[in-house]
Amino acid sequence: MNGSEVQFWSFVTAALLMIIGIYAIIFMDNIIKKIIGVMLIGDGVNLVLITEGFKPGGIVPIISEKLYNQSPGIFQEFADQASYSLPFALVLTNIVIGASTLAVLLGITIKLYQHYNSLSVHEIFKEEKI
Amino acid sequence: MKFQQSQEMRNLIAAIFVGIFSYFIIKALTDFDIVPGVSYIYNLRGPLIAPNMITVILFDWRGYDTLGEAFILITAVLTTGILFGRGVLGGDVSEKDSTPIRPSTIVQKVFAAPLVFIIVAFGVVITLGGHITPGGGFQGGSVIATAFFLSVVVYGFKKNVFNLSHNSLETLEGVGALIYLCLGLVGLGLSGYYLYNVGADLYPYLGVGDTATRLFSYPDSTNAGIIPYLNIGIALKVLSGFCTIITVLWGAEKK
Amino acid sequence: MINPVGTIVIALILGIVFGMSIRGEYFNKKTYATIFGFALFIDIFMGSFPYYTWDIFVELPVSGIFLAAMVGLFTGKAFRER
Amino acid sequence: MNSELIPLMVIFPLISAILLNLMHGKDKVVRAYGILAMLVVLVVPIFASYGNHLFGAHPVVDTLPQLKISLSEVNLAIEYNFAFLQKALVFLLAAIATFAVLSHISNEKKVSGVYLSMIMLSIAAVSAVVMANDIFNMFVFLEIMTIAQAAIVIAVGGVSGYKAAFKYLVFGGVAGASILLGIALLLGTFGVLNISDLHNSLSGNMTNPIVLTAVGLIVIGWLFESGLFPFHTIKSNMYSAAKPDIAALLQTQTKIVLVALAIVLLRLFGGYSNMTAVMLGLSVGTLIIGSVMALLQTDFRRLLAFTAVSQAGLVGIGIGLGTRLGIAAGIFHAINDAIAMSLLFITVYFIYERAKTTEFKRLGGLLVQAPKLAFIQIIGILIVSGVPPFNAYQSEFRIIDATIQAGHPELGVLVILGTILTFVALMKGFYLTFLKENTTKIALGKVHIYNGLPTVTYVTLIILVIACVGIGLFPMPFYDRAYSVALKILVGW
Repeated sequence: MNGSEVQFWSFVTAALLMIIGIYAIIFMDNIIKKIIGVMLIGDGVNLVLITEGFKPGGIVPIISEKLYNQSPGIFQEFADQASYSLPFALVLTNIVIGASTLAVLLGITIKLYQHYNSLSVHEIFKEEKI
Repeated sequence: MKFQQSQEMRNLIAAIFVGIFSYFIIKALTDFDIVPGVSYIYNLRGPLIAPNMITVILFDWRGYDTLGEAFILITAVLTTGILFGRGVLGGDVSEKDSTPIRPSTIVQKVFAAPLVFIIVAFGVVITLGGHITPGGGFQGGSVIATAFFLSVVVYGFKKNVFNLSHNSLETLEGVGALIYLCLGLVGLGLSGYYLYNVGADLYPYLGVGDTATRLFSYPDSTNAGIIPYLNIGIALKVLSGFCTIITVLWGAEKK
Repeated sequence: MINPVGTIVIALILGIVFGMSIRGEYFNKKTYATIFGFALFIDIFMGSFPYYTWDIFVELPVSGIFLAAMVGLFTGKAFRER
Repeated sequence: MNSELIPLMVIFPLISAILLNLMHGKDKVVRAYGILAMLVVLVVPIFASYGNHLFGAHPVVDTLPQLKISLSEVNLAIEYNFAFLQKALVFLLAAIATFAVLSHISNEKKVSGVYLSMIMLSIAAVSAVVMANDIFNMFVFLEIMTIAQAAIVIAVGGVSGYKAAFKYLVFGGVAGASILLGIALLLGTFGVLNISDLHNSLSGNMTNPIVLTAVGLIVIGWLFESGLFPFHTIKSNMYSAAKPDIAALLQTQTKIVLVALAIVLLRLFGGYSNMTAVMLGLSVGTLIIGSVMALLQTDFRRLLAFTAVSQAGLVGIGIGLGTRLGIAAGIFHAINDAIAMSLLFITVYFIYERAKTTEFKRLGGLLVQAPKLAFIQIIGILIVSGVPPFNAYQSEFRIIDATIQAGHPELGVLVILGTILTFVALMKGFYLTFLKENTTKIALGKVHIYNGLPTVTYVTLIILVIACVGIGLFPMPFYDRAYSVALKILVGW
């Protein structure tokens, strides 16, 4: 596979991850599975961002000492070769957001399980009126 | 409408929604023409600040986003604390830790304690090398938190290798976040811009001689400014945040 | 971090901070031997990993930060046990 | 133009949040610092001068051919805008938050530092969302706001709070991912994150299908964050599970975020008539469904929660019209309604604190015990229903006017219908609480509702009524500014 094909299939994978996540949130009965769905959607978005940063044939956006000493002051060559680094930084942020949401959701799940002794949505949200 | 009925109707609507959503997502993502955009400028100017572009974006160009990110973690940690009784309205409720100590195999017991040492040291390396190599505060902090998880899993919470109480973890987290906030305030005070990268090359202004300059010579000849210190603050915060979350969730009473 | 010395000092401080919070009861001669063996191996394997090279006296092919953090951990643990 | 006080509106609450958390347990220190911090939070937006703030001091840079961007220059740093609208919204938020914090400090026997720190975090997050001129920064702080609001509800304790917070976080996760995917698509297509730059890039690319998807995704996020139609039950669950004085803060935050995000949407995608049509349609749905649902409730808190949601729909109608008059009236109504609904929530807070319940079947006959409270509440009901001397009248009238000017008089009829339904629902609540004979003889006989109340909260109510009357009598200074904001949105920032 060449670079752009990798990119294409990566996007398709991301879309599938998101769709599976949406499916899990809507149709699964188990709370844990719903939470996994939320996390899958977040991962899908992360994959979209990572793939946007991907550059076919590019290098890691860390300048080496050699490249630095070659062109002090002007880093045209490095910038031409390096992958797009902004999406990677955004992904780091989103990973932490996902981890935080996951922690709180799991905590609430423990509490709900202690109260209802069940993880089924039907059981827990039974009295809820629409 | 009762729950059961509404579920059926909801499922129908939801199926249609999922279909439409899938169509649009796949359609949008499969014909996507990517523009480098500002990333290119970041790559072009970034090497003047520090060699690792991602760290430069995280802590310099968009350092304020990272501040927000750190605070999401703090919010989540506090929220987990609230869930298990710390700071609820009407006084704290403390749940007793009733988790049994799990029996571990001899291999786990012999190797866990040495591994904890090595993982912590490795986490420190990743944190401090964050602006030159892949790594940084988040990664280093998570690695150190892994050591904590490992010792909790092997030795149980009460007798784990680290003797970190909930309060000391909270303090560590507060210190980490305050380092970040106050370094930002330094920039605000000196230049008028919050999170201004203050650490310009200080050594020429110190008036030290030639020997001293060689003694302090910096291998990559750029100056990362406050970025390493921000990394340290973030590392402290992330590691204590994750440790607090695992502490709280581990202590949840089983019924 | 302006220079390798600064990094090593900070690694030492962080090591001491974490070492202060480590309980002593799991450590005996065997574990210390394991730690030293592992640490030496990893240290040489990492080489000058975060590229802070110690070039004042002699070019050492080990990671100074890792070594400093290890020393800090042991120092902190010793402090705590005293 | 760089104003140094602008970041402090976010940074100071964040510092206070950490300090309050560290102080948790030391009762007197928390009380003293809480009051002090709220004073600073109130004062900073007043003294901050208008302008922009660049984080990290990275100014605008000329673009290069390799960027493939059609702009002549792009912003590198995160930028904050601070103008009259931002000042008004941040000050409104700070004021309502001050009331919430003071009510917590003066009413609870043991003050919770963690709880106050959560309130601080939500203040900081909403202020950041209001001021941010960077779409990703806005997303990050929206996530902080979501988790902090969930924490505020969780802190009340009880399973209903957990359930509300669970739903809120699950849907919040999906909505956040949806916004982020929209941002990712925009970033991939145009390569910039700054809203002004995106606005300039977008102006020539209105038919790009990827942009259309991004619009849809961000609109979904907007609907969730402002509690409009498909998500109305989630928000109303949150309001009714929280303590009523904090619910006042929560609904204020929702309306502020509604306005802030809608302005971003209009600035970026104002050219898409389909988007405003969707916004308008769902807002109308929210108004009608919210007020009908409010009529059906058997609990005063839930009734108010649905009323708050339906009023958010009213704000959405104004903004969704997409005309100058509509946007101005919508923004104006958001401010007015946040004040008025806070007033109602705080009156219900009194009942909740004394009777420990707000269910209608256990309440009744409170008029004898609390005549002043009844008087204030009836004023609040009149304000929310849009009766002339008060502020909501001025804005609701202008929304109806805008619907007619925009050529949709039928929407005006719907707005009037919704307002009437709201009035009926609120009057039902008032009747069942104050006028109906108390059959259950719940312990209210001994407790005098008004007499036992702390003066702080009482003064809060008076201040809110005065604010409502003041804006109602002199609406023009506010409305004119809102109108100029609307002009700026439509013509260019």
